[in-house]
Amino acid sequence: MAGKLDLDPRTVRTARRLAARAGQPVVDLARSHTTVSVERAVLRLAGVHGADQDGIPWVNRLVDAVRADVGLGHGVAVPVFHAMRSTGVDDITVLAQKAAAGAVRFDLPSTRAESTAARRAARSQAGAGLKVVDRRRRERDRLIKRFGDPRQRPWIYLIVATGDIYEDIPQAQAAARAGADVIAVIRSTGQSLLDYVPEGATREGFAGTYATQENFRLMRAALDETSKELGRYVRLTNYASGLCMPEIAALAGMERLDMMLNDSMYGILFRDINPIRTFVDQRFSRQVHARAGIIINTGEDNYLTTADAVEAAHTVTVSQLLNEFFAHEAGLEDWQLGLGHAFEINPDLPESFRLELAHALLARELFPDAPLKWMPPTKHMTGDVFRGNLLDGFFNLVGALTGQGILLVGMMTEAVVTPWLSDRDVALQNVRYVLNGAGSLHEDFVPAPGGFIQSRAHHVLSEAIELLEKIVDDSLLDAIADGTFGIMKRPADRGKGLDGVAKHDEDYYNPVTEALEQ
Amino acid sequence: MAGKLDLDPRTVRTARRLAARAGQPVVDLARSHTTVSVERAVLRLAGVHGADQDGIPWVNRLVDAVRADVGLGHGVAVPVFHAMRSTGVDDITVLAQKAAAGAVRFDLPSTRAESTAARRAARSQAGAGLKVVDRRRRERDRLIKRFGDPRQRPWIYLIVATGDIYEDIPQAQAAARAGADVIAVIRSTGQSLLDYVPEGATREGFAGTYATQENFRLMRAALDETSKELGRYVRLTNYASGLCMPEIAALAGMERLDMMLNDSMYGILFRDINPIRTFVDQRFSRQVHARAGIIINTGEDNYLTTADAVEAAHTVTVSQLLNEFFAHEAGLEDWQLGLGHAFEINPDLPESFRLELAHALLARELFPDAPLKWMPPTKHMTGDVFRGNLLDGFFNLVGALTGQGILLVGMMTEAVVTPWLSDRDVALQNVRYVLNGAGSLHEDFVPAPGGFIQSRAHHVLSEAIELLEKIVDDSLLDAIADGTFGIMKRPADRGKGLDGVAKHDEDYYNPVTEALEQ
Amino acid sequence: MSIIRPYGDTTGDGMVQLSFTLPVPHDKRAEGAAVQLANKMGMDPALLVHAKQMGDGFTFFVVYGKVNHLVDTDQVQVVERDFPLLSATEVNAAIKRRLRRRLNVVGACIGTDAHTVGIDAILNLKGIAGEKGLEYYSELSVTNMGAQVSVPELVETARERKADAVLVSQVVTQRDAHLQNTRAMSAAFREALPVGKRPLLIVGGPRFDELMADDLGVDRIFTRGTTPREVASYLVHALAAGSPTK
Amino acid sequence: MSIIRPYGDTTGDGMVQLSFTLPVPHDKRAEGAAVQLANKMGMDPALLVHAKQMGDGFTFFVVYGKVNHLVDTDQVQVVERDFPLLSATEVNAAIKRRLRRRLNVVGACIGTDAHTVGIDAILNLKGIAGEKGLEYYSELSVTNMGAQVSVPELVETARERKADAVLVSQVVTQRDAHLQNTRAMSAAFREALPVGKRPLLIVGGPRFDELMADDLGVDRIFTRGTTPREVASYLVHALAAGSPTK
Ligand code: B12
Ligand code: B12
Ligand SMILES: Cc1ncc(COP(=O)(O)O)c(C=O)c1O
Ligand SMILES: Cc1ncc(COP(=O)(O)O)c(C=O)c1O
Repeated sequence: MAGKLDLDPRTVRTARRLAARAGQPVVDLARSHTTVSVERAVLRLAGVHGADQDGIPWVNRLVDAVRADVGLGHGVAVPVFHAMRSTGVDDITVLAQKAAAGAVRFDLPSTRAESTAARRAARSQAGAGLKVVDRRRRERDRLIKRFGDPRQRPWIYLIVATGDIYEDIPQAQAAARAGADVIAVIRSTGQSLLDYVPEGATREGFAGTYATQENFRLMRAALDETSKELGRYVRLTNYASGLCMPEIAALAGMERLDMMLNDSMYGILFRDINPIRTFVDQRFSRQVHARAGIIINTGEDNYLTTADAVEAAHTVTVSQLLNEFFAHEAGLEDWQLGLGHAFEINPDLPESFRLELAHALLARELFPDAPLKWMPPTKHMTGDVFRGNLLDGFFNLVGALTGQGILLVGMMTEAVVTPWLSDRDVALQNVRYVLNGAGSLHEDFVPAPGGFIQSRAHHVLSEAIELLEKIVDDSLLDAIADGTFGIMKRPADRGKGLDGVAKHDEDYYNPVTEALEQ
Repeated sequence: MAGKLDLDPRTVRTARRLAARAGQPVVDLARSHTTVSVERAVLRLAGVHGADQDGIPWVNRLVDAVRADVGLGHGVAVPVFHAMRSTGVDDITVLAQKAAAGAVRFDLPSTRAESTAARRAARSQAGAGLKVVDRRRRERDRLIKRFGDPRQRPWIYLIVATGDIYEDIPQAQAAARAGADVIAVIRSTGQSLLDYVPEGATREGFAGTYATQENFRLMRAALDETSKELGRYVRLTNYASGLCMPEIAALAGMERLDMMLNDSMYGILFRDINPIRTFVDQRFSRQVHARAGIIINTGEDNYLTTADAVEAAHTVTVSQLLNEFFAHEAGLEDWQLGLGHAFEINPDLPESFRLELAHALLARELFPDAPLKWMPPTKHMTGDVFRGNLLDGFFNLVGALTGQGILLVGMMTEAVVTPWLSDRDVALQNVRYVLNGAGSLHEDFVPAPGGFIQSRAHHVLSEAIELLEKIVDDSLLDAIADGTFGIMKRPADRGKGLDGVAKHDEDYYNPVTEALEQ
Repeated sequence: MSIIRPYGDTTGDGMVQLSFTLPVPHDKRAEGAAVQLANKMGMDPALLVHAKQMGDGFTFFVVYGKVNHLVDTDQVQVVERDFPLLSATEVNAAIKRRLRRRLNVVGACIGTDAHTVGIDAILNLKGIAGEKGLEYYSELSVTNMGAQVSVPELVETARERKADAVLVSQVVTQRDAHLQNTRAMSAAFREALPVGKRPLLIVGGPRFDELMADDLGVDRIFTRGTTPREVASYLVHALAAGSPTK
Repeated sequence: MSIIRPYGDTTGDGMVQLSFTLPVPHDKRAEGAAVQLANKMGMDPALLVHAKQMGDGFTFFVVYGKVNHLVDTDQVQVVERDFPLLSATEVNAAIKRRLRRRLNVVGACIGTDAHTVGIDAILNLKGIAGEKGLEYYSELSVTNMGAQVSVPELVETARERKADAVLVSQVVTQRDAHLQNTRAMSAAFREALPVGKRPLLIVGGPRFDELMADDLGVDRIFTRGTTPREVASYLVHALAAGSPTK
């Protein structure tokens, strides 16, 4: 596939080097801070589960209690395991319940020996959680071996979004039978701003279903059944995004989700979550994904719903380069990078289709080993469903011509409703037609040397480099504050969840990070 | 555009030579026969018009009377003009009326001088008709100069088919305003088998409107208005096909139609019209079209509705080569050859889209100077209108990628109804999207050397050559009798209209042929 | 349960999609008119999601919404296949046994309709959907008259060939051409031949309503997706079942 | 004439297209059920042109046909623009003249809805469709609270800023989220502030029904394709017309 754009490898190297320089300060920030959600993720891996009568997870109650007593800067692991030892409680969830009742007071170990003992206990308990994650990963490998991978690229990715896990399950199974390789369960509109992960099976989401450990488990089990029936491993996706991204990553690892929406800036830009909170949560969640063998999907497609897809094309490239840098830094490998981009150019624009090809091919050639997630038209979809299905067909064709790895299937009703059963069927038929009839057309697609497509790609890449230079000079946080991405202005000192961030004290200890960075 | 298939020019020359050899016997047949409709066409050009109370045109009554008295073999011109002189009637329509009433007896001039006089009179009167045709042609040239040609290729060709000329007119005007470059008024299902041309404005067709001189005039006038309004000359198409093909060609010439459906074998195969009748009528009608500057549209697309579009792909090529040979022989120039072909491969077939590209490109490169008429999917259209619009989009894309000259716009309701107003709007929007967004994509479309598309095209061409060799050996009439084209078996001694054919006597005289062959 | 409702993405939601054109230019009133129509059709709420003016005086609308009608599947009237589906061998055997002669079938596409693909699929050897056509059945004698056959010709041929069954195809439906032609055909047979001498009349085509047989004066209607075997089995059921001869 | 009918290709033909899913597997009975629904919707004849089973227990249908309902355009209820469309200069002048101070506008996307493109199009300088947003108007003081704003926050901010008008956007409509959120919002304002002190309440979003203002307890609803100028003109009409001060 590579080589159609005749990109200069030196230019590409420059772009990557600039992205690393632009990203490094943010990595440094992430390495020196923690958040309530990172700490809760540690405790979830260490075995805290369940919720109180109001649905607030015990893990939240526990972290809140520790924080109230000793702050977050030391990490919660040591105070918690120190308390386990001193109170003699040996079930960590029970400790959380007692803490919630005000029956435990947390402090830091006063001796080196106590401290070492607490760290050791924490390491061992959190390690048990990571072992579950490892087991799940092996299980996935085994099942893929047994059932097989999809026969074709791109993988076909379909959304279910009823809000009710028990409606979602049969719809997801039907979608898989109809050809979906990946099922994503969209989340309820409100969840990303909840600073806790809801518990149990849920039936009352708005335009999506809550991401809960139990919902994950139910859907994964259902899709395992369907995978067996179909002789093809059907992947499951959810969102490690929003205020609880680290915890959701941990739950995803423990319940064998296969892909997670996980972007370095999405929460900042589109949920107005504080930038620092996001970057800290991001790094941890990616470390977990790396360990769990989960493919991440980044969210550059979203920028093109608020910014213009032609004008802002280079911001997508910049963000992809940053996402790649952050991902590699967190330990993710190239095959795990479902970098996002989208077919969002105004279809009335002359040459719109060739512009889409240029952009999609640029992403393909910049990231030859990443699966790339190709997102369908949304912004320029209207209630004209006949036109909508046509646009989706041309979107599918770009996917096939440029070798995208994951094809999110567009719905003709995009501007109307969350997908109906029949919408998915019409959409899959569309994908099948295009892949079946024109899936190998890329062999005959050779952008004219120096022609429209090549020039456009080169131009976008040079704009991306210019922007990266500017970011290196000013800082990424400033760029975000200025509305560089998606025209959303998000200053570093504003946004939700900032109060959940703490700077590491010198003795900060996190057994999970420790294990993941080994 | 040429050169993408790497066709061997020698092979192409061989194919053309074989087509000429296969076609020549049929030309000889056509040159030595006449038909009632050829003779009526002559008289129409000579000025016979109107119809009796039952709607039977005077020209039919006149030819029938002549035939009853002296047969057709001498041509009607001499007996008619001889009778004009001997009866002293100087209005030819009046003569027809008298003849119909049995008040005139026709015979051949008995002296050489009378004969010369009759020929001279015939030449002059028929010449007046041809002058009208010439005037119309100059008028078209002038209007095209004034209003301009469509800005883009392919020209966009739309159908109206209400059955009522007064509903057709506003729909045609609306279609032109919405972007149609060519309007075709579909004929009522029954007309092709009528051995006369109905008269006047009509409102009661089934799935189409009668082709009458008055309907031609009304529609052309309406489109002239719209052309002016739009600053773009909107072309009008009808059918010189069926039992009255020569007359309709003459009427089209006199009413400035711009394109005519006119195929050498369509009537034989799909209307069960006698092969000899058809070939004789064909040659004359094409001579008229040549003179009138009318672009013909051939009907190869139809074969693929009864035969399989992959298996029978080479029969389309063979027929195109034959149509080309017959057309050139009749005096048509390359720019007048709207050779037909169609997007009719089963969309469920793997590589269906690339097969379509191969076939369409083969036609393009075999006939580089012909406009080529690209016909939309019909056979594999179903009541699933969402899928239908998608297929039409990919059909449009093939049209753009392979430089087709005339694009007949497909309708999502193909399998349901004759087009609704909204169907045309949806369809034009589809065309616009594809041409606007991907109209220049052909620059980047380079069939892989020796790859799927090239091999397929070479294969079809070699099958076409094989078939032509067989036809040269056996004769075209036998091939038609054997079901070679469209799997329809049509022996030369069967079919409708054979009784309207007559062999030329030695003194056969036709002032129109004479003029057209000068 | 026999009561069902349309399904968008949740059981019972009643959601449907509708599109149509109104002969009015696009403005708020036109949109209101579109919603009024949807309401009259039982859609409530009716969500107007697309409106586009075409030319001067027409607007195309797309509406989504919930219909409040219930569908009672118990009330559905269908022409169920009320005869067994036989193999070719069984068909031939039954005809031999009961008629003791070949069964004569005359087929045609009548009126000005020239769509022969459908009737050919039923009659010609080649058949359709992997099934051979009626010509393949040794005990059926098939005359396929082709397209654009006039009713008098058809009646004449049926008489000549002593047709047991006449099979007529009609594909063009504009201005109800198929209904008119079928009625003309059945009337002609009624007129030309006395009861008992009249062949079994069968029509087919993609847009017929199978329930209309009586109304059209024919014995049976076949529609979209018919296969030759179904037709052969019906012929046996109607002509070669019960009594030994017709 | 005020009575119209849908138009397929001939005046008065009444033709429409319909698609939907029924929760039944595909068979003849299912097709009959689909036709029954179309008939209940007033389509007669109803032509079932496509049926496709999806999974085990659902079938998708496409139906074409003639509806016999008449549409009476005189009966159509629409919220016509009952105020003049002003230029920015006129808007500013009117506010200056009548209020003698800047008019305070607070906007937000409430509930869990995070779709800000619509409200931003109305409020932000950039605007939409070539028109500048309300921030461009010198006599309007705009506070754009962004997305996922809770109702108490909104009320609080409106109070602080002495909002003359509160502009709320709602795009997500699944399970009637937009209606619920709007009702909650208007109720909170009614509770928090006495009549006369309460700001003008305006909601907007692509799927609202403009006729529901009373029902939702708001003063005005704007929907698909609204432009900032319309909103500005309405603000003048509602707040800076008539009397010199509010
Ligand atoms: C192929 C085709 C043609 C071919 C026909 C070739 C031929 N020799 O048959 C050609 C190109 C010649 C043609 C021409 C025209 N066509 Co045409 N054609 C079609 C097309 C694309 C497919 C029809 C078909 O072959 N279907 C496949 C067969 C197997 O299906 P079927 O006919 O339904 O048959 C099955 C059943 O219905 C049943 N059945 C059918 N008959 C019978 C009879 C009996 C006894 C039984 C038991 C069962 C049975 O069994 C069959 C097998 O399952 C359709 C569009 C479409 N996609 O449907 C338009 C279509 C039918 N044509 C149409 C029209 C208008 C025309 C023209 C009149 C246009 C014109 N004015 O020039 C011309 C003229 C034809 C004429 N005089 O009748 C319209 C009809 C509109 C309407 N509803 O009234 C259609 C729907 C296209 C459109 N939207 O405009 N056409
Ligand atoms: C852009 C977009 C997004 C962006 C939003 C970015 C942003 N900052 O706004 C992103 C990618 C973040 C997003 C996310 C989601 N989205 Co979204 N999104 C869209 C999309 C593609 C376009 C919406 C849009 O921007 N329209 C353009 C603006 C200008 O139009 P408008 O909103 O109608 O506004 C105009 C008028 O309505 C009016 N107006 C609007 N508000 C107001 C207010 C006032 C006071 C006034 C006077 C006028 C007014 O004036 C505006 C200008 O004319 C639509 C699909 C579509 N094509 O419509 C889906 C859509 C709205 N999204 C949808 C969903 C479900 C979601 C998610 C919930 C999915 C999920 N579970 O993850 C998420 C979460 C968002 C959340 N919590 O709310 C659904 C809603 C389904 C429904 N009907 O309930 C849609 C329809 C897509 C679909 N079919 O599933 N989305
Ligand atoms: C990276 C990412 N996270 C999350 C979401 C979904 O939003 P929410 O976090 O509100 O579920 C998206 C949007 O599709 C996304 O791209
Ligand atoms: C060459 C040609 N003639 C005529 C027709 C139309 O048929 P009829 O002659 O019945 O009008 C077609 C079909 O589209 C055609 O391709």
